[in-house]
Amino acid sequence: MSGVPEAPLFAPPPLPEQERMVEAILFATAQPVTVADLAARLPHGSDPAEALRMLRARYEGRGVELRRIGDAWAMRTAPDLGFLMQAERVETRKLSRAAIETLAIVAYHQPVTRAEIEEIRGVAVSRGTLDQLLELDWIRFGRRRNTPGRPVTYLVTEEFLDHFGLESARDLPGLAELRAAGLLDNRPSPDGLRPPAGEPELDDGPDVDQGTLFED
Amino acid sequence: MSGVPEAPLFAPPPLPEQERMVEAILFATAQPVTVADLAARLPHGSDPAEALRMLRARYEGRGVELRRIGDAWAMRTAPDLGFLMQAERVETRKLSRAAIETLAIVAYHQPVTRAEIEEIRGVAVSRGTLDQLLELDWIRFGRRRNTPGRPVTYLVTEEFLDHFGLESARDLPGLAELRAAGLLDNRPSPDGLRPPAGEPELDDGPDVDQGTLFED
Amino acid sequence: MSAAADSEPWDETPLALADRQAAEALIVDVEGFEGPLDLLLALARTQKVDLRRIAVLPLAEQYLAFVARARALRIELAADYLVMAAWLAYLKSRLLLPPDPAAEGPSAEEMAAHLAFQLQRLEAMRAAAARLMARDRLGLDVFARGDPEAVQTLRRTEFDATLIDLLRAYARLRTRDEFRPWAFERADVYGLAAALERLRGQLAERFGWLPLEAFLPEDWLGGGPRRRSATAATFVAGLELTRQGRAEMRQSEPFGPVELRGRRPE
Repeated sequence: MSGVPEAPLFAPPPLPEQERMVEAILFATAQPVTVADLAARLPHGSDPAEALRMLRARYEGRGVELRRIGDAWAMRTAPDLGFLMQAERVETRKLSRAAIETLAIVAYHQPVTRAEIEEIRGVAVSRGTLDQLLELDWIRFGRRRNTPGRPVTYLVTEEFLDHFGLESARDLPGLAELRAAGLLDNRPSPDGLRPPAGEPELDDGPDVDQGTLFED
Repeated sequence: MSGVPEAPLFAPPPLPEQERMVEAILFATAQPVTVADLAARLPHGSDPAEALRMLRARYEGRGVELRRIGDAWAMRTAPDLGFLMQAERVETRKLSRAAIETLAIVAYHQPVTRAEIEEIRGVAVSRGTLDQLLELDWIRFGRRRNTPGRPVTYLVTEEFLDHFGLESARDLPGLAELRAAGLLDNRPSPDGLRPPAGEPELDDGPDVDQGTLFED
Repeated sequence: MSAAADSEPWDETPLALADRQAAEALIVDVEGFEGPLDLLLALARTQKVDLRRIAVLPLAEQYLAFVARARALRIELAADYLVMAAWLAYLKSRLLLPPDPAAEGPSAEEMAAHLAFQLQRLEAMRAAAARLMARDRLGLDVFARGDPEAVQTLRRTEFDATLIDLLRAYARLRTRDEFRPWAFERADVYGLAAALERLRGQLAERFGWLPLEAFLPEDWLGGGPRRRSATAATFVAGLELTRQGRAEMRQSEPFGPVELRGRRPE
């Protein structure tokens, strides 16, 4: 009554702007939102019911629609497009410690045999662990090793690099770099521990000097 | 010719229908979706790039908008409406000044080694700084640099782009000016008597193993 | 305040105190500086000029004065601050002295220019970082879908692991036994220890002269780097056993075959 001069100051935003606001709120909120909730969040004097009506009309026939759930509102996929969401339902589970350690060893030491993995881990590697990594397409079989029993070797795959955002397995940080990045406990490293980086076996073998000296 | 009856069966849906599908897929997920993923989920023969173009135009000026993030696309609320979403705000761990500066250096100088970050900041990168940025998924390992020690390099990620609302690392604010001013050059210091710039890169080069052959 | 101080009999004390406090404030600030370059940048700002026209000589003097004050107050500065001080003192002397035409290496001006460049670059990165953090950020100003829809048709279990998990797992493995330094054996390198052990056993049973090749392990005979590695290791093992008096080695001519036989222990 007394506030005539102030009125413009407190005027609600124009309806199209209110509609934008309702749209953003419904999009970002995890639960359906009631008209009362909207009224509380919109600037004073807004008309959420009318904004909702406009928004609902706008989404008519679109890929998502405004749906009433009880006395609240939410955005939902249009029912006829439900088939697109089939791949969405993915249950994510953490890899077991055995699996992640085995994977790390393959990545750092590839090509590596099962016996070598066991030697590094200090415990046996179960068949299931390797199978799981193979099934995930993160490791694959490499060439057989030319040692007694001709054991099969394991390598990491392109999918592995893709998943972990690596350009190549050679780009994995070495121990010193892990420590520098804070990923290692602050314990002194025994001298025998060397970063494995850059010494995959595919290197062209022991150095040249030796070769020329002992060439047959 | 022989395939006349089958043809309609395999024709992609009309473009407006594809646009609806893309809309539904992008609304249904919080993560950016790549064009390749869209292509895989849309009916065969669809043109997700064109559907995205149409969709982007449709959401121009709305309460939510279509954003490009690297190779992927996502729906995000309009930045001017952030004030409505107080309840949805994610309280993030406060980043240290060192972490923020390190992040900026990685973004503007990528791919960049730890030694280069230290050279620019004039101080050693403390443990935990890179760790924190890696854990936030804002930086990742790039290729090793072909310099002595083959140091690991760092790059920014898609999550970084998403978080800071950038389409690509080329859109970093002020990038062109900084480059024009020569401030992104890797200018070597004129001599060995350079101002101290942190510790030297930790060396974990691959040159260590030859010795084992002749050790006692 | 100074008038009041003058009337005091021991009028030096308040001034000295103020001095001390000012200096201490700066030193306390050192905690807030991230290294000498950061401190230099803060000092440079007091020149109130565009960093591109920064005068390096007065800057060096400011820095040295700061370090001197810290020392007078017996406040320990980290080593890199002192290294920077030494470098700036050197730079200052070079800038003040007439250039030595015989001197090699970069001129004082080049060194000063590089320092100015480093300061500019650091300031530019700082400004960039501030601009970055001021952007509309996801989860703070801009929001993703709050209720992502997962239609419950296909249920697929996906195993996930992040790069950090992988790196931590590896780091854990490699630092597990601090007392058992572990060296990974490369498949194509035949180790000296293995060669010694093998040769010792063979020489204990065979006492006639035999060419070196006769002692190579069968699965290393294939050729290429593996054979070379085994040859080298066996050769060195032969030398070692000869030195110990357990074997003899001979070569009849340059590049001729190397022969080896065991020696009966006396």
